[in-house]
Amino acid sequence: MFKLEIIVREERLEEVIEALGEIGYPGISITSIEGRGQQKGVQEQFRGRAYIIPFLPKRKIEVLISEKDLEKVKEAVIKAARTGEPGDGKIFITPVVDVIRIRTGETGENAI
Amino acid sequence: MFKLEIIVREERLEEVIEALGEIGYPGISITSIEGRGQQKGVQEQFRGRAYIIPFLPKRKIEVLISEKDLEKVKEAVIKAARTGEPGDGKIFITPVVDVIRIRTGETGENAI
Amino acid sequence: MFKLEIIVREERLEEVIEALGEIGYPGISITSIEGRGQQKGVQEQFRGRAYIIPFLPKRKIEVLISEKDLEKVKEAVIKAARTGEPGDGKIFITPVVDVIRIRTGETGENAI
Amino acid sequence: MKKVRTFLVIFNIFLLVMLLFGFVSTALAADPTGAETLKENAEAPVDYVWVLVSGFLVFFMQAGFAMVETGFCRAKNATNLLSKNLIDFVVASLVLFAVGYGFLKGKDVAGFIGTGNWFLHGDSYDVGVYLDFFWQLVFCGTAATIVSGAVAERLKFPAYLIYTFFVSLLIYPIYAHWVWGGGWLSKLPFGLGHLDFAGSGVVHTIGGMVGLAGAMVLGPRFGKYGRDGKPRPIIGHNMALAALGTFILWFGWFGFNPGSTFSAHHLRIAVVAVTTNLAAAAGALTALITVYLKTRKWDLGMALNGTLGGLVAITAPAAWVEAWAAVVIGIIAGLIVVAGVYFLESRGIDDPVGAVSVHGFNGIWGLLSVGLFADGTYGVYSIEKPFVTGLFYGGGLGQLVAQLIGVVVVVVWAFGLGYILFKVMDLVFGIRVSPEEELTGLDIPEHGTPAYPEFQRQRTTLINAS
Amino acid sequence: MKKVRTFLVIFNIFLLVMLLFGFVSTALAADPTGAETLKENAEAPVDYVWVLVSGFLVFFMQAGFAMVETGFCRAKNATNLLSKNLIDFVVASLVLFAVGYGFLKGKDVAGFIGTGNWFLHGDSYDVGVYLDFFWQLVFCGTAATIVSGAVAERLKFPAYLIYTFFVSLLIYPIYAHWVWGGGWLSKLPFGLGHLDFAGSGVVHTIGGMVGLAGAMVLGPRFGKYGRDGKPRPIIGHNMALAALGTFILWFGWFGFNPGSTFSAHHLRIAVVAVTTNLAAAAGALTALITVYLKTRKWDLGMALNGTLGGLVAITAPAAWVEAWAAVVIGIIAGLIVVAGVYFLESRGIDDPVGAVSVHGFNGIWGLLSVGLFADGTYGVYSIEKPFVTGLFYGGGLGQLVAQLIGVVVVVVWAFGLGYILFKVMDLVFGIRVSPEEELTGLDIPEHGTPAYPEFQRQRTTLINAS
Amino acid sequence: MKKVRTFLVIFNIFLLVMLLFGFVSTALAADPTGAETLKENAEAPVDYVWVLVSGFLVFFMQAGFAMVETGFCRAKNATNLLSKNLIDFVVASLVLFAVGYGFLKGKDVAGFIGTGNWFLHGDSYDVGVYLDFFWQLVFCGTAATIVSGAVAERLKFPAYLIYTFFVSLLIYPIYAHWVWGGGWLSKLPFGLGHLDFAGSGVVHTIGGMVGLAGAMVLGPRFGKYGRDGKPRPIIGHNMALAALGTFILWFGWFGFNPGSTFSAHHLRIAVVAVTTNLAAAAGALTALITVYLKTRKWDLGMALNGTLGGLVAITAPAAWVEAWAAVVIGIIAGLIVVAGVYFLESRGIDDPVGAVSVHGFNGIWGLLSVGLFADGTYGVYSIEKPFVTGLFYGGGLGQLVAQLIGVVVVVVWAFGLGYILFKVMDLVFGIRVSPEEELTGLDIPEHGTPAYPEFQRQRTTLINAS
Ligand SMILES: Nc1ncnc2c1ncn2[C@@H]1O[C@H](COP(=O)(O)OP(=O)(O)O)[C@@H](O)[C@H]1O
Ligand SMILES: Nc1ncnc2c1ncn2[C@@H]1O[C@H](COP(=O)(O)OP(=O)(O)O)[C@@H](O)[C@H]1O
Ligand SMILES: Nc1ncnc2c1ncn2[C@@H]1O[C@H](COP(=O)(O)OP(=O)(O)O)[C@@H](O)[C@H]1O
Repeated sequence: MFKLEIIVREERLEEVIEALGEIGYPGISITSIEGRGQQKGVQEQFRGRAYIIPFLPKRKIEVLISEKDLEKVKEAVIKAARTGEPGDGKIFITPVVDVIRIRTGETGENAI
Repeated sequence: MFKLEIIVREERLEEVIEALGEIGYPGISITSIEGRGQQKGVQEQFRGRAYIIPFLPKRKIEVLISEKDLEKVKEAVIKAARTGEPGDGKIFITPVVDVIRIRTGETGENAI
Repeated sequence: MFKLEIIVREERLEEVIEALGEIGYPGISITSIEGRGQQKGVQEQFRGRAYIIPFLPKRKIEVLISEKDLEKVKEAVIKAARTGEPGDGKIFITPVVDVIRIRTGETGENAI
Repeated sequence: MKKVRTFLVIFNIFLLVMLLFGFVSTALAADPTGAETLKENAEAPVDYVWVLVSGFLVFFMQAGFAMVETGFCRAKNATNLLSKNLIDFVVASLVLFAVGYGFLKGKDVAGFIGTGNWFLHGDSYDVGVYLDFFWQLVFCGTAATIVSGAVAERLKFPAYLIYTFFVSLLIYPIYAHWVWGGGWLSKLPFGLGHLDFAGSGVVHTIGGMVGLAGAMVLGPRFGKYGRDGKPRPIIGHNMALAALGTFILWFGWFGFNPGSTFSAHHLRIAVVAVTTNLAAAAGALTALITVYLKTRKWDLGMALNGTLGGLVAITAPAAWVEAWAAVVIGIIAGLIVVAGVYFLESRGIDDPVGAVSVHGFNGIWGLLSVGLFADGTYGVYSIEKPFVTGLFYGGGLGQLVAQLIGVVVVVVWAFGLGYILFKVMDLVFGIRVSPEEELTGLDIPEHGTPAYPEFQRQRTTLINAS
Repeated sequence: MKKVRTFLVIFNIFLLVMLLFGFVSTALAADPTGAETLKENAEAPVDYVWVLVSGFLVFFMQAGFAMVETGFCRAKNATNLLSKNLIDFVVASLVLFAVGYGFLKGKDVAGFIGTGNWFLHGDSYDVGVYLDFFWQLVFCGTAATIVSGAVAERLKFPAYLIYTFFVSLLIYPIYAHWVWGGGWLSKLPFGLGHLDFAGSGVVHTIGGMVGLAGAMVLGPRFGKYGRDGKPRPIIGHNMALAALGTFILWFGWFGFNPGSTFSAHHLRIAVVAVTTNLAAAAGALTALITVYLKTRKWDLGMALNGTLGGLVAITAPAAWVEAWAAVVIGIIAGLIVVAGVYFLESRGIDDPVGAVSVHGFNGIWGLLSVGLFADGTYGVYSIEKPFVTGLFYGGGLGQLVAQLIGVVVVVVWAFGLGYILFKVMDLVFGIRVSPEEELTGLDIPEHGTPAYPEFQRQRTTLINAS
Repeated sequence: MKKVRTFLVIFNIFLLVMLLFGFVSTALAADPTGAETLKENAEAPVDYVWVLVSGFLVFFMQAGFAMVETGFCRAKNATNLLSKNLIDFVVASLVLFAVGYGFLKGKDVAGFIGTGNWFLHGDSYDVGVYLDFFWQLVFCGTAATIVSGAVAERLKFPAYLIYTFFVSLLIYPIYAHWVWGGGWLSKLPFGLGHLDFAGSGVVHTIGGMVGLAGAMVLGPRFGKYGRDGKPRPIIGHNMALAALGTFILWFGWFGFNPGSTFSAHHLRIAVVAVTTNLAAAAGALTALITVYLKTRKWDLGMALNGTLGGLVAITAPAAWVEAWAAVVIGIIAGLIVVAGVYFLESRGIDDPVGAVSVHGFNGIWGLLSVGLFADGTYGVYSIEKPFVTGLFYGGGLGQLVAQLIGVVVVVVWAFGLGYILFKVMDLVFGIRVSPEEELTGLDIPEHGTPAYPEFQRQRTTLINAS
């Protein structure tokens, strides 16, 4: 089992969610984050004076997947999230020891 | 050492926090997330037209625990969070290499 | 590769971000969280009645680093974040299996 | 659901009757054009302007109530509070127009109720009657809207609809008839009869007491009392709205009180404006300082309540007292608000915005203060004698007794009928939303519409933390 | 960019001309002091007070529009909406002062346009002219601001600047001249000529129809229609602002309608206040109930639209009908709003705040209702005969025909010129922001300033979820 | 803490004195009923209505200031700003009532100060006096509230309480006596004496200059200047509140300026309404365009400041100039606001909402403009000669000199006393919150109450990012 942390542009969130749903992972968690990679920030202005917001709002999708689906998921996500411009985001793959579905107490693959 | 990511209903958050406190884990971090599992979304309406919000607000508790306490914590959390209806949430257990308490520089079990 | 989750005071966030940037890690993700460790909460009041907010707003920085930079990063973060008072925060170090840069498809160290 | 449909059917019949009724007669014994009235009284225009502009300001208080109540409650119930604050004025407008105004100002029957003026039609189609109706309406609307604060965050919307129907059909108009419509209270053989210049009793005590009844029938909100039974604050989500609302109310009160002379020819309106303002200021400062002494915090929420408390208290005496007396009345009002809020909380009564203390308790204090501070410089809506004189100015106990009787009557009437109304509704269809709906907030289950879909974010509070 | 500079150059020349012009003459044939006017009409002060205070209330409607439109759109476009709602009144003020008022109220030329009064200078420097200008201005400002709602969340700011320039220079003043400036529509040989008491047509239909044109030229917002072509709601970010704005508009309408007698000596103002209020209430309740019957939710947003629809509809007939008729007019207005919103949506026209249904469609209904319900108790801004009488009161079809002609004219004029204006601008420089800017929201790309830098948080909605 | 207690003791003694004083005399030489006054002047009602309604509008500006200042600052200080904006009017009400009004309008002593009218008691218990008091009060309250913007986000609440005490006891009333109370400035032997129609100087320059003093004693907010010493913007949290507040202020200004004739019999009020409005519009557009030319963004915040700058500038000349002159005055006001904001920032002075530029600098410009543009069509609050005439209308330099003297005096008086006041308080107990409190925001440490417990969410900004 892996946990994927998928950081995407706000405007691609929907496509990524749909892609995940189509390959069997509708169950996800989404967090609003701010981030910075190679994409540059935004210039704003208040009462005549400009300033830079160095971080951009991004969305992080967390999804638990079976090891066997890793490649399929990676491909689907990249396809849905990529624009080719800086700021497309990243996928972090982290190991998960176990998962429990609270409602039933099921664990492991059954609980994904 | 494990990090538990506990996703719970908003209305059960308090019970879970208290349960964790009682078994020796008052130190936690809480994030507001949106999520979808088998629970369905909510119908809303604006100026006469209905729409579905597919994701529900959930809370994620992150807590670092000693390996020896894993079973105890799992049980306590499940007891506090379970309603038996879809949407009760999940627990992800991930390995942690090390932890540092910034104030003192302590590491490992002492820093939990 | 490690993922560091660095929980810091709101007022130290900037210093920590700058410290990370200086040692070669400008790319980060930031989440707003609430947390409780040994630092106590805040007393507030509404229409004459006081109450305690047991959790304080904290910021979590997530940053992916090379294993070789671990010590350097730890030191830099501790230096930037420490005040010596309760509430300085924690660093969790978790293993990462792989990372993918969505824009290019690069993986591993190249994608950090 | 079925009850709602019944309600709709009734509503439609009501509209139909109104329509039919409307077409019957076009014989006009009255003066709809206003030409006759002007000929008789060439000075009328300035009075019309004064009363209308004051009435517009009173109308605007609807926005003030909406903002204060919404600001003092949680974001998840904001749409619900806004809806209630809109619809109570809407229903009051239609019901008072159709029937309520007849009960209030129609031909007096035995000092108890008025009759006539139905649908403002026929003989009532007259500029003077329309002017008076407009004035009565904005007051009735104010009384109705006060209740929404006391029953906030748990009363079902349809129950609120029905409540507004009855308050503007019966509870308000009949009591207002007793005081302002030539009814028995205005003719009490003490002092100059029971007096309530701009409605500390008629509007505010009515609203506050019906609200108290509603809050008691409903019981406290989930989470208001901890497992240990101790009260917990439930924190308002938007102090900017609460403060804005208070400023709007203060602004509107300059229509409410000075406008109640119903004549610009009473230059006493200048005194009324000053007393109104000073009582508000004194109430605000007193509440702020009192809570500061207790908690060492400068509590904005209570200062806003104190402002409103001062305004409510001065509403009955505004035209009959001088400046310093207004300050004293305001100071006591500020203390009453603070004490009232703590008292109700300690008795297990959950009044989310302080409506009962502000309007109910201070309405009573305002009525009594007439009997104490009236200084014999203004009559019964008249600049001619007899002038109203209270205890401190050698007027003896007469006026105070008349005020006391009025207090007892208004409390019994409003609390009694309010309690019966909410209790009957509760027995018939249950007036409280389900626990799940209360937890989620009323906005989505009842209205479908979250008030702030892009802002909301929960902050974790532990109800049972010390 | 270059176009903007051109605009600025023009603006500066305009100011310069104004300046030069200003210094030329100081010979005063008129009465700038007001002493003469007062001598001639000792009763004038109360009329001046009435018109000015009413005008102030109408001005305040700018705040109402700003709040309603901002509340009904998304947070990422709030600064843009606020800016547009500010700047339209600003531009209208300056353009109407310089030239537009001359077209509106200057010496009539062939029933088509006025001439004179430029820059309120020379002979126009007179208290009576200034009073009239102020009144016309607040109305023109209202017409201009209505459009911002229909074109919200996608129209470029400079395009809006130019639009406001032309609407207050030509579209509004010339049509207003036809109805209120002694132009041809007011002299139609049917009934008493085309009548529009306070501007259902002149103000609201103009605004609504230009808005419709704008919305059609722009096309719907990104995401308004799913891949399946079905309409999707785009959810307003702040119901508290929307409700506050509606209350402010309602409040301001008490200036808009009653003030339109332009005289406090018409005691009929009391009737106008009542009819205005009842139509608002009836519109609100009808919209609320209609949507409830369809969706089983008490829909606040539509109830607010219904309130405004009732107000728009009663604006033309307010002085000519009695209370029950106002209720009927309001009920129908409520139905029109609801039907209009669904209809436009189904036709692929995206009107983010419902401006076309509220102002455009109900403006038309208001004009027609004069021909039906006018009951012969008030004249053409006069308490003397001839009185206005509609079909239901034995006035025959004359007035209704005059109203119908006006409806056709206002729709063709406003929609036609509006369409040309937006289309030409679109061809010249493109009036819609880029897709990226629309996604980000207009606030940062156009203004640099996020409206709520500390609150914003997206909630995930899937456009193509069922 | 101890100082606060001292303050409270003083406050209570003050109330006690007031009370005792209140009971002493009931002999009434004056006309509290208003019957005499009406007999003497049958035309009085319309003037009373005009002054009162205008005064209500001025009162409502308190809400406007509260919204603008809160919107332009950060969410973590919102409760504090709202509290200050409430309490300054509260304290001004009580202090002016007790003593300040005596200094302002009591019997003149050597042209320097007034005496009498204490507690509005005895001879002051008169409808005319109460009317005048109400009017003076709403103006004093405005002056007081301006300062809160300049000292925002760092001044301790108790220090603000004490400041409001002194500003409404001494700084405002004595200077106002000089100009409006028959004091020496009004009797300068140049032109018709120093003239300030509605208070560009008396209200706005006073407020702006005391604010400047406060901002200078306090120093800039933490984070306002980067490590490199360059100014950084600190971003307002809510543009909707800021825009709403500006609309409310604009609305209120229609009371502020036209009402300052203190008579509806001066039909010149129509001209005042028009000049007020045009200056606001010109100020807004100028500020918008100026910043656009510099940054290529349509800057709403600065446009709002520009609107207010135009309003402040026209306040002194409003009754003495014609429409085109108002436009010119407004354009220059817009430029002054923009330049002022950049200038102060560059000098290390941190004025969070632009209060000094808007009120201080434009107050000065307004005073001077009387000496330039007054066109000889209105007298000194009179429609009879002598009329006020400025340089451009052949009035010579006299009036301009009188204006210049007034400018010097008001700046020295307000800045001087303001500086002393804040400096002494700072030395005695420290007027600035601790750095930790400033970082957390003042809401929780000083008031206990977060303004938006459910919305707040920090966005990461790096102060030292380029
Ligand atoms: N080293 C890192 N650690 C944690 N998060 C990162 C890191 N690098 C990038 N991110 C996250 O990924 C988001 C997208 O980064 P992006 O600008 O697309 O990087 P790149 O240009 O490398 O593709 C950033 O906004 C940030 O949230
Ligand atoms: N595969 C998954 N990956 C990540 N998060 C998940 C996954 N499945 C569920 N979740 C999270 O858990 C929450 C609760 O899920 P729930 O509806 O209770 O699932 P179930 O019906 O399987 O118990 C969801 O709202 C979501 O935040
Ligand atoms: N065991 C834990 N698990 C998860 N998060 C923790 C834990 N302990 C502390 N934290 C997080 O770290 C933050 C800082 O903790 P702090 O009060 O500084 O702890 P300490 O006093 O041990 O240094 C907390 O607000 C919380 O967000």
